[in-house]
Amino acid sequence: MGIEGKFKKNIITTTVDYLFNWARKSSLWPATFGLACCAIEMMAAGASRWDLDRYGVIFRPSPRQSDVMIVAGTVTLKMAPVIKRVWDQMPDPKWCISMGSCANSGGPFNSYSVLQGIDMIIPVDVYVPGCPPRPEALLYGVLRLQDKISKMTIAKVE
Amino acid sequence: MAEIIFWSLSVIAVIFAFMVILSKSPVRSAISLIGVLLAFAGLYLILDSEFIAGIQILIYIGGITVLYMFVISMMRFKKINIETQFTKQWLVAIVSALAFLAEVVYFALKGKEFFKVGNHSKLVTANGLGTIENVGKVLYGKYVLPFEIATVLLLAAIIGTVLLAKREKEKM
Amino acid sequence: MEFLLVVVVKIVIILAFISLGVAYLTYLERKVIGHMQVRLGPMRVGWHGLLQPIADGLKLVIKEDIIPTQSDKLMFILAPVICFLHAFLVYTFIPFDGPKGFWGYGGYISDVNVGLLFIVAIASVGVVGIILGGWASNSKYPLLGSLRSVAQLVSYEVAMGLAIMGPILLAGSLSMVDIVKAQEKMGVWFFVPQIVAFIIYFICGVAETNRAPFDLPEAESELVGGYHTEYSGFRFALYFLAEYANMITVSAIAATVFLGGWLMPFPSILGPYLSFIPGFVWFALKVFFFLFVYLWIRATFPRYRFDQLMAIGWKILLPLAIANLLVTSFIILYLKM
Amino acid sequence: MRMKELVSKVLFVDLIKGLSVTFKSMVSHAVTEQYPKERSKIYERFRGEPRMAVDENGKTKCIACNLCAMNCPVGCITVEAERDPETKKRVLTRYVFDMQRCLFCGFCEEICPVNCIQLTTDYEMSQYDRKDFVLELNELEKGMEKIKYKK
Repeated sequence: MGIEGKFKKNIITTTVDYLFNWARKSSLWPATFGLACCAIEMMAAGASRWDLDRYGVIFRPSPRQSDVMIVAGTVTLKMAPVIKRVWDQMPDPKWCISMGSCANSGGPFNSYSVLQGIDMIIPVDVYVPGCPPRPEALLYGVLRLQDKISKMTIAKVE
Repeated sequence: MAEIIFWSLSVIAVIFAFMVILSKSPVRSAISLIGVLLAFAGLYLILDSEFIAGIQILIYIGGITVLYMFVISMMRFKKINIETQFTKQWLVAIVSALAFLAEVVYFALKGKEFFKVGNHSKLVTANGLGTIENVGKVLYGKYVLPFEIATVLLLAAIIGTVLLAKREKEKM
Repeated sequence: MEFLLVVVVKIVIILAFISLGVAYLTYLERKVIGHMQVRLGPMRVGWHGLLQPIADGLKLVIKEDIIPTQSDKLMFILAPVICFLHAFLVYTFIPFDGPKGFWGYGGYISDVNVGLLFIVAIASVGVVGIILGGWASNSKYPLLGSLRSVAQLVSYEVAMGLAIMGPILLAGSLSMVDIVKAQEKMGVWFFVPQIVAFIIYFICGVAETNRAPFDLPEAESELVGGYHTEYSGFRFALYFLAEYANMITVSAIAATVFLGGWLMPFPSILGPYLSFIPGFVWFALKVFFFLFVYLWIRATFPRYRFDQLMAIGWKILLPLAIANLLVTSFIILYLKM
Repeated sequence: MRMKELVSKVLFVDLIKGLSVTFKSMVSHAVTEQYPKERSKIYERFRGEPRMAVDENGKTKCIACNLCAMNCPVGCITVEAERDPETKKRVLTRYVFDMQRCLFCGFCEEICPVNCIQLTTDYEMSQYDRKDFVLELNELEKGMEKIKYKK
């Protein structure tokens, strides 16, 4: 927006913060990055029983229109540049959820071909452990992310 | 009031027409062409010919220009630009453009004798030249022969296209 | 002076109403499709997710606005505006209520004697925005999406235009108000004598607005997002709003031309009891019905293949529309003789 | 037969069948669980967050036998112990459970001779930082810090 960090904290910035953060956390559109078995649990979270749409989370096909990237599954070194590119294509402000042990740290694949945690290439906001995590665990991760978003501010940070 | 609108629309049409020829990107030319056609549609509206204006927008913009853009987006222009450097088409273009200019100037000066504008202007003020009724009467009454000839021409074009498209299939 | 004021007030009211309607149409879509998939849809933003479209809109506006480096920047900026403008311009000619509606001020912004033609013409210019957006992005998926979109729109526009010829012949006018008045005079809505045209029109309308099962230009599973793949933030919102506004337009034309616009159903039976309901409520109910059918179809049927799409358009709908036109005109000629 | 097909096509029989199915499911009750408000039953054998059990004095049950660390397929458990010179028993000095790589396979739980390490049915483990997943003994005994969402 170009106005971040220009003003000190006052009544206007807090109101604007509240409004903006409410909008941002209420419509988190994820760019899916389902890579392995975790993707199945992510789909289950989007399907009828858990229904991510209740939170206003709907999956968008294009990274240009999404706010949060859910990396679900083992990231091989061959896939890493693709993730980086999709992340770079997303418009700010953007967040990342790392889902499952493999995305968090490489999981059991401590080998030559697997990236040891996606925080080596992109900044991660919420880590959801599990192998794979239950759909509820992902929902808990989304709630944690919403908490994190509601602490954002456009005011100058001292 | 009508005169102001007429002149402003004409100026817009001319400006857009220049942009059609002068812009380097062909898609921008096509967009400028849409501007020209929209200005013409506005001119038809001043003449109380809503039907013609609507048809102008529907056929020329919604149909023809969109198809132009359809074709343009499928072409590779870098290659075509390189190829055109070695042809001598500009010679033919200049000659034909000069001939066309001469024609336009001739008819602009002497046109009144050929077309007898006086009769038509009465029709315009009376009940609108371009209402559906008048267009229908003129098209299927006075000018039915040219209309049918144009139809046959278009039919021939369609059949030719089908033939061209079908021949490739038979080879396979 | 008063005339000008009335027109301006009407434009503001209709524009505000349509914008809100478009925003809440997205909410309706998520709710209806959610319930059809035995889910709940938005629940947590406001009461039963009622603030969801507002949050979505605000978020899209404050999002970063990306213009790809390799794109044609002017055209990239222009394309969604063209799309959006033509989607909303159409509402000038749609009668929301009769000439006595809106408390005597007339339920429409303008009644042109070729209103229906103008609606179709303006709606067809909106395609330019789609193909321009696809081309200006300078990316392969948007280009493929826009090419598909144009091929689809051009082929279905023909059948659509021929389908609405039938009611025009019956009414003897291209004015939207006159068409509704003709239905009032005839005592029967045009979807009864023109059932074939009605079905063809609605199928073509679904295809024209790029909705499922004809949503090939935006097919998520193969083309990412179709022509708006490269658009982010509020430019994407413009495309999005234009698509939903087009849905409302198609529904509004269907309601006016085939379902009697602002007229009340069964006036001889219900007339004495329900005459206090203003005409625009009936109109809104009819439009809502069509919008619901749109969403219902989307939740039910899978996408067509491209050759199937073309075959339906050219081999089934177009001949049927021409046959319907011929039969209608012969019957009218016979009755007049 | 062909006539029958044609009639059903003209009358949109298949179309109406499909539409009626979706309409029926629209008016039927949704199966969605509203997660933070209502939680589905988690079965006992679900393997979630690790815990270390304590005895009645509040001391750890762990006897530092190192079997869990040896049995872990990804090596996420570290056990450090030293021998008590008086009782000649191994005493636990440090127990680290690095949950980043954990597979939640339950091998540690199965092998433990004193039922000390257990995988509970708790699944809410998301954190903002990877370091929070490295759990020391006291964290393992009282559980990870977490927010309980109510609505």
